[in-house]
Amino acid sequence: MPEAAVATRRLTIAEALREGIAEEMRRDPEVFLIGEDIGVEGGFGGAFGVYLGLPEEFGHERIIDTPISEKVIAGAAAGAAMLGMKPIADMQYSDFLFECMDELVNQAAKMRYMSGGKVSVPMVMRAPVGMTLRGAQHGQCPESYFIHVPGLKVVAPSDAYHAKGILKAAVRDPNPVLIFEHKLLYGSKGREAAGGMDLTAEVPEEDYTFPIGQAVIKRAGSDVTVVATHVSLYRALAAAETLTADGIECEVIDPLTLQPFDTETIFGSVRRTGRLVIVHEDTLTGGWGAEVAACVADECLDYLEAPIKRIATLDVPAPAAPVLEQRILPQEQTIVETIRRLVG
Amino acid sequence: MPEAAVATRRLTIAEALREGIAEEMRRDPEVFLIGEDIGVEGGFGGAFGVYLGLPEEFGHERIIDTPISEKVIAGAAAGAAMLGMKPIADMQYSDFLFECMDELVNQAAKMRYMSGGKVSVPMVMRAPVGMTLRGAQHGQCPESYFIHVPGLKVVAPSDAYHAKGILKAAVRDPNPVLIFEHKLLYGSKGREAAGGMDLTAEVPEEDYTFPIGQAVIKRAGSDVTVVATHVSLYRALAAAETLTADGIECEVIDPLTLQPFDTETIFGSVRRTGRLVIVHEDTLTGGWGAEVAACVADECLDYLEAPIKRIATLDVPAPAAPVLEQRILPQEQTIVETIRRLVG
Amino acid sequence: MDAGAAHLQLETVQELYRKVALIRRFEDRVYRLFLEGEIPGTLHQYQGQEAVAAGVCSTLRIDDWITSTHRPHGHALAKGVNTSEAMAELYGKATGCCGGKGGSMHLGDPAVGMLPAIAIVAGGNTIVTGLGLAMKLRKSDQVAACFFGEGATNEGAFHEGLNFSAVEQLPIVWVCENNLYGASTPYGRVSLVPDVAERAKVYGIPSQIVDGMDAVAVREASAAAVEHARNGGGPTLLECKTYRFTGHSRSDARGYRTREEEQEWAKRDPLIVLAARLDEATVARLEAEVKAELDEAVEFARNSPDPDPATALEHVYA
Amino acid sequence: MDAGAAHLQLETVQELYRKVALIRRFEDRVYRLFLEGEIPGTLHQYQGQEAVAAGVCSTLRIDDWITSTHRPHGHALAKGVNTSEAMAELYGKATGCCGGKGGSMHLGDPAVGMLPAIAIVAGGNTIVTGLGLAMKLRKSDQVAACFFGEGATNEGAFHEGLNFSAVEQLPIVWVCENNLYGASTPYGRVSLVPDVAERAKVYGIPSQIVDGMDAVAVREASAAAVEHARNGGGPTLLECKTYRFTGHSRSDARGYRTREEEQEWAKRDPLIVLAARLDEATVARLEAEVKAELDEAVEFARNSPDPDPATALEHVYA
Ligand SMILES: Cc1ncc(C[n+]2csc(CCOP(=O)(O)OP(=O)(O)O)c2C)c(N)n1
Ligand SMILES: Cc1ncc(C[n+]2csc(CCOP(=O)(O)OP(=O)(O)O)c2C)c(N)n1
Ligand SMILES: [Mg+2]
Ligand SMILES: [Mg+2]
Repeated sequence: MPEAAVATRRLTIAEALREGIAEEMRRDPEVFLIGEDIGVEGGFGGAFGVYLGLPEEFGHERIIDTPISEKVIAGAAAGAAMLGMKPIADMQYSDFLFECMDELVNQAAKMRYMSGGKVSVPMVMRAPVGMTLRGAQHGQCPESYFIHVPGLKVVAPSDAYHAKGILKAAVRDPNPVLIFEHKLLYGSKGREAAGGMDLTAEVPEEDYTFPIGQAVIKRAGSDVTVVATHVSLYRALAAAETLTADGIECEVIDPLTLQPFDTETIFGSVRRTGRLVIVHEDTLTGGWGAEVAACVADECLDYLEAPIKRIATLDVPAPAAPVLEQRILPQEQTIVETIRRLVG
Repeated sequence: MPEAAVATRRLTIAEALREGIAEEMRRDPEVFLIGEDIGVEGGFGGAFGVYLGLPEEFGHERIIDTPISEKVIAGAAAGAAMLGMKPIADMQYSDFLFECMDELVNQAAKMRYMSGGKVSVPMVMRAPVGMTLRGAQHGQCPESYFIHVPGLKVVAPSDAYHAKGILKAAVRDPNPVLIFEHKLLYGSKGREAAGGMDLTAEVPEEDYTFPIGQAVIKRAGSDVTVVATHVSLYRALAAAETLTADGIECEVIDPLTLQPFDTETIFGSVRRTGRLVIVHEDTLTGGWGAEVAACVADECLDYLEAPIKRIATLDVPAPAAPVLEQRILPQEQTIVETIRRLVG
Repeated sequence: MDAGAAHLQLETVQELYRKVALIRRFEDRVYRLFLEGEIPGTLHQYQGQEAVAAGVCSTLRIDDWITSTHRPHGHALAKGVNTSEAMAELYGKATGCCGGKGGSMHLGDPAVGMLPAIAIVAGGNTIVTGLGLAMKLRKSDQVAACFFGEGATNEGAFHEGLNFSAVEQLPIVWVCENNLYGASTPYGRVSLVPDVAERAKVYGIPSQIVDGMDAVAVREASAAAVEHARNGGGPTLLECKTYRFTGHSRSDARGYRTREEEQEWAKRDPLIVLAARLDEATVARLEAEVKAELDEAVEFARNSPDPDPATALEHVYA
Repeated sequence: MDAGAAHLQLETVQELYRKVALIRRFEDRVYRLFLEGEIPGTLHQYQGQEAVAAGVCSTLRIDDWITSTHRPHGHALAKGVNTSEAMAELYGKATGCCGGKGGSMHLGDPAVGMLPAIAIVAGGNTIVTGLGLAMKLRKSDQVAACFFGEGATNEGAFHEGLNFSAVEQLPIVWVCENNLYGASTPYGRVSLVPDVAERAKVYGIPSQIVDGMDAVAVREASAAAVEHARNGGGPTLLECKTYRFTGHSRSDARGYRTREEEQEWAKRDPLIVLAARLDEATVARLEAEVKAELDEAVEFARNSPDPDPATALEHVYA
């Protein structure tokens, strides 16, 4: 069990991802990296520095710096995966995924099915999400588009331990997996912006994976189930602390995987608490929270003691001005107040 | 009121759309058409013949046959709209929208907001949806991706009267509007495949529009609310007929607009019936039905006498073989049985 | 040419004729079966263009790969997809090469180096770079060929794929089938430069215009390009000038082109071009072989079971 | 050159100097304000490339349009976006040209013919075809200019946009700012053909390589291209060879290029190139004007109110 492993090191998500990538590249010569500005000498090591140091160990043959051609990044990753290789593709910002939707939605996701099961597409695509004052085209959380694509898996880790474990599981998964990471959670730089929380986690030295499709109960509680990812997860945890003063015990769940969703863990929790709040930084309408709410409204209706609430970014593009960005993001205070009303 | 107009003609959806387009082109010289194979002499008049005859009246200047370049189709439509023109863009199959997601999601949808309200994008994009034995890349119903994009409007008319009215409203709307039409509903060809129902509707000769954002109760009933679009709507109506024998009265609602959704009509109905079934041909997980279910589970929980049920295409890519396609599509029988269980 | 080479040459022409005839007769048969309601869905047929698929694929090994398009029947048969399984796939049968899940637009079989065809125009043009990249990274001597129409050259994917293949010097042969029309649209209306071969140059990719009605000419050009790629020389683009004898899809009345133009091209029918190099008896023998193969394929397809509806849920994920 | 023409020429050079200086001093000031924490978000700055924006926009009318990129400050000032409103937009203030909603990467103002900048690389390259199409359909004599980096030329959008503009003979000037790098990536690593101008030819679009450090040279080339477009001659591509003096974005240590290379280009600083054509007093006067304009802009931005948070919900739909 990973939890039982001796783990004394604390790593940031960026460090943990880097380590996970390096381990998988060592383990399997078929793993390679592809993306823009990931390995250029003197460059950035990817937009968030995750690849720094990797070219020194693995050379430039397995770390492919592409032209600014997202269709090729996704298409080449998918094509190489169809021949059995294990590409880890990089999208500098997840907003650019809209440039390669055909390759992801029409090709990578459907090829196994169209071939009657003869072709596998074991590719990984990493894509940073989240609003960081960069405006409408550099702040989206597009996870929800992809949960709607049969054939794709979608994960969204929020701490270093799970980020590394699920990345390694994704590399070994025979299906295309999209990994959405939040920019503010990579490391120390994001700490302040994310509310000062400790963004490191214990990460064992030993090889481990964390299964795709398994949610984690981050905090047990009996009054309300709160499902949240990324920065919203930390806000939900903070809200849960605040609410103990009200005598309200929140059960906070990190789903980790958005597709396939671990409905059993959520259903089990809701059947105990009778209340459900979903929090995500993706916009509200058509967000993944809707799917969770719909499943619960189907399977757990008789257990519900209160309406299902979704707290999400308001349905607007990301504005640049700080006051506007703060206005639309799901805030801790909103979570607190919503839960007070639900339970009160 | 459109309903009061003298209307003796019955048109197919293709005919009604053609008429609506022609009327708008006559009314406003800034309306133009753009797409692949829409106006070529001796050609098809678009993949489903909707544009046949229009070049004869309007000439080729306002009917622009493009290269096979979906990014340009969407981008040029958006750009021209930003200067105030009223493009009606054509996507031969909605599956190809994945080739121009950036233009739709990052540009057209966000430009008004990014500009602080200074730029309008009054474009229309028409896109046929639906499974017709053409396999994974020519049978999708991608409406749901677009309800998740703040700034876009999404409509899905199911009969000639509303198709024409909503198209004309879309052309006059200052926002980008995506019109999803079902291939099997265009006209006589689709009749058989769609189950033999009459696919014509009365369409008045007079100028009329049908408002975006307004649902229509196609059949009143007291026991269960059924929300469905396109072919699924006709299946739901047929199921409702069948269920009268069981003494079950279904209220069948055509939402017509998926974004902004007419939640008031749905809420009102659910508050009367206490039960909700949503049917769509788009796949289940993350489909627009989830959003409707989530809204109802938030706003109408106390009125619900039964779990909210969604009936949708199974979560798989579209297969080619007829038996497989039939297996995954939402069938009338499933609607009937689901409602029997809900009400029984 | 010495006797050995001449013999070899003759065998090659026979083999090419056999493939071209197989595709032609397959397509003609399929069209009839479609009209008779035996084959569901729609069809984009390959009559007229057979020399391209036959010529190119005759230079590929079974472990080389191809990507194909919405018009894949010819590519599939040329690359060696089992004729009966291809036919069964069109019928939507369980025994089809994709188990009935692919259908006409997604014919393919990885066992013979053909990905299920990609029906998004130019969709294969980015995917193929991944095939080439895998070959390069593995230091194998495999080659990938990407078939696409001239209409596909206006897609962004065409551009990104070519450029990346050049920069990475991938072992790819880009095979443009310029049949003058994309659906109803003449290429001259959507490109000011009539030769696709020109477009390759700005990526630093060598290119060549080939008589796409002559399988021997295609074979020769392809052999050189494949050899070049196999030896690490990087990509080549072949523009095969050709013509589809049928409509774009099964319901196309071809009002956008003239019967005269069609008749001109019909004179250069790839079967005629090849038959001129063979004696009548050989042609008759090859046609008989093809007919037998097709009779068997139709029988096989007809007698095959429909897929079990439950399998509709399989193969979404591994 | 007669006296009148010489005078005109001198006025032009002064005007160009003023614009280049305005952009340079604006960018330098913004950088300091950013480091001091007054300006939020991130920055992609334009120092070094000013001659391109200034030269091109000096040939455009206010009712001509431009599209811009993630690096838009220079384009905005050159096209005539109010300096104070541009500054306020960077501050995220209600008085910004986009009401604080756009920010650095989406500067623009339709009132002066600039769409909010598009921060998706090559994103403007399809949108601009719509601007050109609208102009053509309306039979206006407006022109649209599209700014993009050399890195953008590997996007599918570049290809689709150029081809369509050629086929439709749209009144577009394609302005490539080839500053040798796309983020950390040298163009030589992502294109085998070093000159973007080459790429235009396969679309049938005339192109020209221009000294992008010399605003007068840019102006001359642009004037001809704009004239050509205005008269219905269709698109032109100008490849302006230039250099960004700063990092790609504000946190870039520029480890991927040498200090020597930077010093070489610094010698060709567009300010130096222009100043050589003016006397010192004129330069001093222009610089003083610019400084006053910027002082005012910073004051304006500082003293402007934040947007009302409630406005976050406005302008999604009309
Ligand atoms: C991205 C995309 N756009 C449009 C289509 C519809 N379509 C299918 S085939 C075709 C024409 C293709 O022309 P070309 O590439 O020349 O191939 P050909 O049909 O001539 O073999 C079009 C427009 C498609 N399948 N995919
Ligand atoms: C579609 C897309 N891909 C990647 C990026 C990230 N990105 C922003 S600027 C840039 C480099 C652009 O290079 P170039 O076009 O040469 O413009 P320059 O920055 O040199 O002005 C990259 C990769 C983006 N904004 N959009
Ligand atoms: Mg063609
Ligand atoms: Mg550059």
